[in-house]
Amino acid sequence: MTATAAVTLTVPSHPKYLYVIRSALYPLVIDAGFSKKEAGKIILAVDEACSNVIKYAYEGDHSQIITLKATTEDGRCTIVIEDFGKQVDASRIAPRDLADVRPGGLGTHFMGTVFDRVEYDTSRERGTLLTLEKRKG
Amino acid sequence: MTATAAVTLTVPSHPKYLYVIRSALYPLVIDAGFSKKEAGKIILAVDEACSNVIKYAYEGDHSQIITLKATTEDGRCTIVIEDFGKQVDASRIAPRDLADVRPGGLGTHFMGTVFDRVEYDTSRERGTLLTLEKRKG
Amino acid sequence: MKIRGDVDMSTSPDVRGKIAEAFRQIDAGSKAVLIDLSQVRYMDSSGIATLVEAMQNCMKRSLRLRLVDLSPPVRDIFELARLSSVFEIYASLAEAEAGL
Amino acid sequence: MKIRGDVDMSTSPDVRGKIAEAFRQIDAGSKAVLIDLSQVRYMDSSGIATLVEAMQNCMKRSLRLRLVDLSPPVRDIFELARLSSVFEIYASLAEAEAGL
Ligand SMILES: Nc1ncnc2c1ncn2[C@@H]1O[C@H](COP(=O)(O)OP(=O)(O)O)[C@@H](O)[C@H]1O
Ligand SMILES: Nc1ncnc2c1ncn2[C@@H]1O[C@H](COP(=O)(O)OP(=O)(O)O)[C@@H](O)[C@H]1O
Repeated sequence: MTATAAVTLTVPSHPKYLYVIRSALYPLVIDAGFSKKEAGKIILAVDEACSNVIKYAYEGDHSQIITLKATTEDGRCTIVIEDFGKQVDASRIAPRDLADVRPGGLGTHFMGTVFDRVEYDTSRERGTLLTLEKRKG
Repeated sequence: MTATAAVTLTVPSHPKYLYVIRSALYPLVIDAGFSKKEAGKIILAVDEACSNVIKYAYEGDHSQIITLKATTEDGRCTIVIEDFGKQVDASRIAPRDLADVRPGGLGTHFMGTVFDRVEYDTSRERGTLLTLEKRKG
Repeated sequence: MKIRGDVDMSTSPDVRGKIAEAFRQIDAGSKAVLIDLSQVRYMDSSGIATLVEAMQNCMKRSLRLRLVDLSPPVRDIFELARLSSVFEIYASLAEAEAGL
Repeated sequence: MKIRGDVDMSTSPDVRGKIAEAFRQIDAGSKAVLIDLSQVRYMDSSGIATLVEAMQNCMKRSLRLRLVDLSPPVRDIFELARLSSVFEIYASLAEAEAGL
């Protein structure tokens, strides 16, 4: 597929737009050949990444924006999530031990389990680019 | 709502992305307070406008892009559809007489019936900005 | 015959093909073509155009076209297009088959 | 009690409130809190965190927490979180009420 076969979505950094993100991504991921079950997991992991942008990069400020760029081709999807907030401190990002049952720490676990590539890029002056990539299993 | 409470979506000019547009817009329109029935009609009219961009502005070329910007506030939604193709010849856009039952001419009828404002702007060098606006009930 | 899923600019060519196939397989004694729309939740003007064509095809062959079990959103779209009176619409297959 | 709709960062505060309300209205003789999840199609980690909290609340009061009738997508999410064995999960209300 050509470079233009990408879908870009920009939403305010408010949790109510997580549903819009899920709704827009789901048909794209299905169209790329993933099963409903796989697509559900991909959507979950993207949702967690965007929730973390709202919670950590923007520290709950809902007046900022999140941009997602989804590129799909047969059997592969790549989603780049861009924010303009506080940069990720990679050393602080860690899924918790799942045997330790308590709220929190699941989001990064989902992202790591679902995607083949999870890459935080903080080389720009502000914000983070998070690349999530999954090839069909 | 502030100016940032806008959602922007860019998709390739291929009919398969009409479903992505509908999926992303529906929850926004519901969130703005429109009923399911009203939201269904708004989504239909936007879909027709985007189909027309693919058919007429891009003359079936699927490698171009369409950008939608949806701004919602309580009881009102505004959707601006941007293309970079052949400019609309406003004199050629006309819904057909509905008594004349044949394929075609329904899209602009839907747009005009559903929206309070349908405005084509061709003042830029290339492409068209179509503004569709609806106030609740 | 039964149509499933959204019928828009992307899928209406498939639907047109399916309807053409149904026309080919029709019995000599048939009086009507019934299209079950219960599994269609969305239809745009390209879908309506496809149904209008099907109706015109039916008229040429002296067949009736009957649309069966429209979902509420599709009923809304037919109303908006003022097509509720143009097509023969039935609530169920049994009613559509009655009196043929 | 029954939860409906997607449970994500946007809606889990409401769900937390609903669960707190259910705790307040509980009878002295109750042995368990049952949460019907059949109408939930999506749940993210904030929803799971809300249920884990509810479980901890139940344990403090010597109540059982039982989750009932998970939809297939929610079951997938529980599996991914390896929580299928942490919660008591039942296929139906009748089964969840049996043996309390
Ligand atoms: N975008 C981010 N920016 C900064 N820190 C983050 C980001 N995403 C995750 N983290 C850190 O990683 C930890 C684990 O995140 P996660 O697994 O999603 O669980 P939770 O958010 O429930 O704590 C968070 O507590 C936070 O410290
Ligand atoms: N974006 C556009 N650019 C140029 N012409 C357009 C555009 N949208 C509509 N038109 C013109 O208006 C006519 C009516 O459009 P419409 O009601 O959507 O019906 P249809 O596309 O089925 O003919 C079209 O046939 C076309 O000539």
